[in-house]
Amino acid sequence: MDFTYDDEQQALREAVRGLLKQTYGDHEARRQAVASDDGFDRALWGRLAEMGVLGLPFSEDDGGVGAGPVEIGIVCQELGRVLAPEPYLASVVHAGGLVAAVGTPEQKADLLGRLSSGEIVLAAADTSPGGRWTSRADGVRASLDGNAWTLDGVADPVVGGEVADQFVVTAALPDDGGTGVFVVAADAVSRTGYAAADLTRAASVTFDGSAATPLGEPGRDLSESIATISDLTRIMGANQALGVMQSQVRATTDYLKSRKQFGVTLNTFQALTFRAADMYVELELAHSMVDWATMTIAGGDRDVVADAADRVGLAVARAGRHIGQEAIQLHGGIGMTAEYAVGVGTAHLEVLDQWLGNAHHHLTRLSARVTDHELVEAV
Amino acid sequence: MDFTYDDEQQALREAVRGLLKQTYGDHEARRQAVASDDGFDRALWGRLAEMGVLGLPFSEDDGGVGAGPVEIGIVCQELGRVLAPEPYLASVVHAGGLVAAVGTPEQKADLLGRLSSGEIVLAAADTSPGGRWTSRADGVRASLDGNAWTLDGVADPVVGGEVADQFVVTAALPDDGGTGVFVVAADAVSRTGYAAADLTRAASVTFDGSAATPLGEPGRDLSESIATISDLTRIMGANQALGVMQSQVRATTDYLKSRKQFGVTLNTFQALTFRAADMYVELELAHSMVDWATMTIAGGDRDVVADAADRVGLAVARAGRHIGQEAIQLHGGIGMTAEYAVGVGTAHLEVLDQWLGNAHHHLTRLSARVTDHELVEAV
Amino acid sequence: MQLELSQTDREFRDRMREAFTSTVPQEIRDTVLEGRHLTRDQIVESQRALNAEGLAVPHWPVEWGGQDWTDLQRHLWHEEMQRAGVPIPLAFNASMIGPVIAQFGSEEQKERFLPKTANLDIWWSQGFSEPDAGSDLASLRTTAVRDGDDWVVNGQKTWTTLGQHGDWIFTLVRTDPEVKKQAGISMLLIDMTSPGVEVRPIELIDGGHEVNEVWFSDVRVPGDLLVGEPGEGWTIAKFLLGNERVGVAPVGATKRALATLKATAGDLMDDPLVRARVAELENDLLALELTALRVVAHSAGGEPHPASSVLKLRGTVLQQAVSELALDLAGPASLASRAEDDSPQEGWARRAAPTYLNLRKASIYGGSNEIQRQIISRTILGL
Amino acid sequence: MQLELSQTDREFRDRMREAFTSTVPQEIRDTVLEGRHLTRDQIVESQRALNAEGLAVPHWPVEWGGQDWTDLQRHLWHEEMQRAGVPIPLAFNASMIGPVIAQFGSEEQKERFLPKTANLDIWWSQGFSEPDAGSDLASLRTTAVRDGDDWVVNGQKTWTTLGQHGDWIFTLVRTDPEVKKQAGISMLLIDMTSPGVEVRPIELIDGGHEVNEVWFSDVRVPGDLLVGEPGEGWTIAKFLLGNERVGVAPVGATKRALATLKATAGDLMDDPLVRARVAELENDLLALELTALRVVAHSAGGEPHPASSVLKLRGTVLQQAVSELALDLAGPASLASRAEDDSPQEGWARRAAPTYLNLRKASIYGGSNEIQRQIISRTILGL
Repeated sequence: MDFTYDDEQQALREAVRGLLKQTYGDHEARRQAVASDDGFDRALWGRLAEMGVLGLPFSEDDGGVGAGPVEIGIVCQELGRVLAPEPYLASVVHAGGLVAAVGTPEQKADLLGRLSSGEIVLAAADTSPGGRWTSRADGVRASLDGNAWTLDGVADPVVGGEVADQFVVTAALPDDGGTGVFVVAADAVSRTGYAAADLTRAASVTFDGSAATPLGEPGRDLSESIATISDLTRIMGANQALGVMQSQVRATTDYLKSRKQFGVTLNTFQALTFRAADMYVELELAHSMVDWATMTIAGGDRDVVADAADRVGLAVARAGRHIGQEAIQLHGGIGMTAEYAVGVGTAHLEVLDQWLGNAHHHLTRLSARVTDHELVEAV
Repeated sequence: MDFTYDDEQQALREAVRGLLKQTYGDHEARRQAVASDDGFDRALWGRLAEMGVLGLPFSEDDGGVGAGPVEIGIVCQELGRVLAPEPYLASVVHAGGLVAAVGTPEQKADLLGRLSSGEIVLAAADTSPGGRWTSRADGVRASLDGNAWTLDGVADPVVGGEVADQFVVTAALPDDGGTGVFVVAADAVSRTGYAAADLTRAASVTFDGSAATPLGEPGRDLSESIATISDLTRIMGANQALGVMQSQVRATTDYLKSRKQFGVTLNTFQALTFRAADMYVELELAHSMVDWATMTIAGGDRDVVADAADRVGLAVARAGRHIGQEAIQLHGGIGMTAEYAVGVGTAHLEVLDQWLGNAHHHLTRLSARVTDHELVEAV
Repeated sequence: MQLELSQTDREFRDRMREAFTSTVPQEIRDTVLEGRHLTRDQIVESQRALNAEGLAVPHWPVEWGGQDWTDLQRHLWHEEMQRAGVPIPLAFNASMIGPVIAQFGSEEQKERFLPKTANLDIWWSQGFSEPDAGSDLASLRTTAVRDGDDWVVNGQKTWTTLGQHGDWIFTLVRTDPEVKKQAGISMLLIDMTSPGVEVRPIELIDGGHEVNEVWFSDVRVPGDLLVGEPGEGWTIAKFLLGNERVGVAPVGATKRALATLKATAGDLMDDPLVRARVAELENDLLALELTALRVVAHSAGGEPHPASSVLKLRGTVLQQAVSELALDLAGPASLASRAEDDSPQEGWARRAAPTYLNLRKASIYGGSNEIQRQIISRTILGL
Repeated sequence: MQLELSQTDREFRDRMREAFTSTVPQEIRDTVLEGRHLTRDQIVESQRALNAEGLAVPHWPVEWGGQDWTDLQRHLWHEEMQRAGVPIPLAFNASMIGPVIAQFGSEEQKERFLPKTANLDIWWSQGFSEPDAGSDLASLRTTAVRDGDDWVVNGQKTWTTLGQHGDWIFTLVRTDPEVKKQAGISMLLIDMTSPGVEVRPIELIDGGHEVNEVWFSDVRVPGDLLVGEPGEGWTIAKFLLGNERVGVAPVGATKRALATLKATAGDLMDDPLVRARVAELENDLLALELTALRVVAHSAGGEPHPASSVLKLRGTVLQQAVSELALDLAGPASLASRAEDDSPQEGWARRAAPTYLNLRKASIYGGSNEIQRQIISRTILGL
């Protein structure tokens, strides 16, 4: 039982923070990055690859560095702090995680090696239009003709899908055979990119007889692994949200200390400082849940991780909504503007939750299990 | 569409308020009344009879004064303002209401006449131990032997049951024949009185072959009427809760203006005055709902009244909990003491809700109907 | 006390219901009902159609196009308008500067401006807030200095809603820097085509261009465009901001939004947690609507009822809460918020996140909820 | 970072689990687990049993009965105790005056008081709050005037929890009225059987007699019963109030209460709205527990972690929220709160309303939640 980072982890955090500060130290740089064609900073992506950050979760055999969940969490927190639009969660954690979980050794070495080096960007296509967080593919169907697999259907939103070189697609297998995972090259699909409310990019991807390569043993139902990788992504998304919330609380506190109204700084008004205190309470409680959920991953028990994903998902969704709303409210009008980071952070928190699982979703799942245990055990 | 009281209604309010102020102008008097054998002030009850307040809801033919729901609501609000422990809701509104709804002309003239004159106290026995707000009797069974009806079972809580001379009992009819309503004399039952958390009294009443007289036509299922009278009682209970909440907001405001801490009065602290403002917001919104629900009664449509009872029940339960909790919190330690009215008011609000229907109950019923309409129409 | 509308009011309501659907084109009303953005032309077209029927500015003096309605009738007018999806007449014209000119303006100003204001021939903008004068409006710094018959205006306004469409702007300026801060303020009407007026867009977090900065550099304003007396600006501003008893909270529009959400939510309406959330919101909206009716019934003599702050406070909270529910029901589909119309995601789901973000303003603009709490605690509770 | 307990700590926890159930009688533990009231004798019996095993005052110096445990071990001790339904050792003895005497007391005071304090041979009461000195403790008015070697005490204390059982009371008194208000305060130990000490019960809204007023009329207190130096009382009080890093929030007890409620709620647990409310509370409690562990892990050198205020604030809110849920599940049965044990209503339901009312104190006593917010905003956020 230890909630502290070791020296190497601290060093990783500082290195990543330093790099991100060079790029996104000023919110204006973020605005330019999301307005660019790619929607993020390719140069930064390259430097993340050089630092080994893109290969963090993958084994050295696969071209990665074999770090643990705590390290990946640190990176996500730092990305969140500056609202970095890089598709790290989508490409490395989610799509890369799927490849690492179900791919053959050759597939892993190939795809994850090129992902880690920054050569290709992956995106996971696992959600159908109107779909809601399921590991059973319902929008894309796989067909087998001889040895050739093809996919048909639509996936949307595919986060990172606008720039992906390869898609990692969950698709319904023939004859109700469950859900498989396939790799599809970008030139085999048609896609329409768009920006989400936080200006990060996603795409609608249409598969129309698109040639596909099964990941791992062809035709096997992989929905368990798909669910676990979604849970891991949820937990890493919570790390990212934690970084956003930390920045929002800090920005709000700084603003209250500096902004004057009625001839005095805003921290003269007790009603406002108490609300900042409540933001801090939410932040710290969510922080504990994020650390805890991240630590559960090392245990390697699917069910424990699934439970942790729901718990941290609910916690950051609640905290994020509270903090995101209060951050804007305590800033007043300036919090509504795109040129100021705080409102964009609120948008980013919502996008993370609606993408990875919102409070309603996680609460529903936790409610279903509530009579299965007497007490929730933290350790 | 008119939310104002006419002159007669204003006069009624002032008369009742004046009378109650004589008795309960000081909270100490209320403490003594609830500590007395009866648990309320018999002399006040007599004066309420003389003023016609006990006969307010009943027709002149039955010895009452035939006033409308707005007038009864006014009385309940005033009773709530001083936390009067008199069993008006239980005896007049609920038990008397049942008699008026289902009794024969002779039964009404007899029972309601004596109730209006203060000669007898009635109590409605309609809840089984552990039971939750149902118009279908589940704790007391009626049996017919020749022409003689008898009752068996337990009703608890029976509000006002400790002092009742006659019980108005809902009981399951033989052969799944629905629920009937019976009158049972106090000497035909055994009862154990107790105080609720607000120190008003109730009783556990055991029927053991107790001789009973059917109200109205014997053997008919009266559950519809029972439900409607419960709805009416819920709405009048909401009026009473409104009176309590008004007193709590006033007491809290006065306290903030007068109590000193750190050398200044508490209203210097913006975090506290803003919370008082939020209490006022809750109060005013609940007030509107109470007025509205009371006015729906005149229309005479059972379903409309049932809907209004759920809506106002939910509203006062939410507002009452907020206001009751904040009233204590903003008073600090003194709000916790029995000698100070504010904490007792919080207890009274909870007793009203748990007796007549709490937020969970009303929300569940409203949720069941939520797709039956497009919009909720106020008028 | 009675719940039913009188015969007269019932007929009035029926007349409104009928008038709104027949007067304003379906296309415009659908745009409102589905939460899409209106164009300038649609807003103008709608208001002119209303004005032709005497429905644009009923609360104005009768001689300038008003109707001699009761407060309750004005309430019914306002609610039915929202219910039908009719755009509310432009607030800057109908609720703000129109009543101000009618009350404080010279005869010349009335004749020159009121008819065009009612008909939206002039689109007015509001020039009150400044970068360092938000909630503390009285600390504004934009100056107007006398030069002959003219005033010369310098300074910056901000949060000017729809200023990009503005023809004229009513502006609070400091005409006397010597006196106590409220006393030195005046109201000027400024033609936005005047040399030295510059409007710069502010991009909001929902991606929309809704507010602006307005810069004044040596803008010359003829002396007859000052409303009331020099130094009377603060009084006028208070009149303007406290003028409305009807329509303080967007009750009808929020009810409508929730009803639409219920209809579009599909299977999600089978979920007990969703049903409970909707039922709770419907109940809160009912309480709000009834409170609006009580305020209307009690207000007399043109003084704003203090409970207006209750309406503003709770009204914005509920408006925001409905948008939160929409976002949660939209789920992953809400990510497609800036996708084009050919997106496979449904329109309501695509609009959910921008609407949620946009409505954060509701508790900030026009007197933040903190200001409303202060009004309640001071004015009503005496704290 | 790692989640698992070390081998040592796992063994420690198992040892605690075993010790608590074997040391303290089942009857006492059931009383706690079912939320019934403990008698004075039960509290004394339990603490003596713990003390005999070295489990009553582990955070004291080792020479006075403490254990050289890590903060995490103290946390585990505290949580397992609550989980087993063992009454927490009397806070006035174990957490308050014991550590104070060990830190500030004379050798004579230590020898005289510490063993009896650990063993609950002396029942201590706390004499801090006064009618006009609640959150603003430093404005206290009870005076102690030097007379020879003695102090003569006059004044009134209030909110003295369980003062009716008290043998001795540790009291903040004003010994120097001339200096700045914090500087003139000292701490005296007063024998409650002394002439002139009067304890008057305060009845609370739950009907319980839990707090008292304590009146001092010319009470003579020997000079050697002053702790530390004259004027050092404020420093000592701050030490006392900020002493605890472990057990600031009643996590284990609240978890236990919720688990018990789930088990007793029967069919109501099939209700989706009830399930959701329980699930949400369980999640909030998990976050609280983990935060307590983080605070324990980070605190070093005896300084209280500033996030203690987070624990106190959220801990009381959740304790209260569980009691609200219990009340709502009890429904009409909760009216029987003062019925005798032969009532046909279930015990948990009868206790629901008094417990709900009693727990309103949790956010008031011992530093109200407003004080905690102030600590957070000032100390942590620098506002």
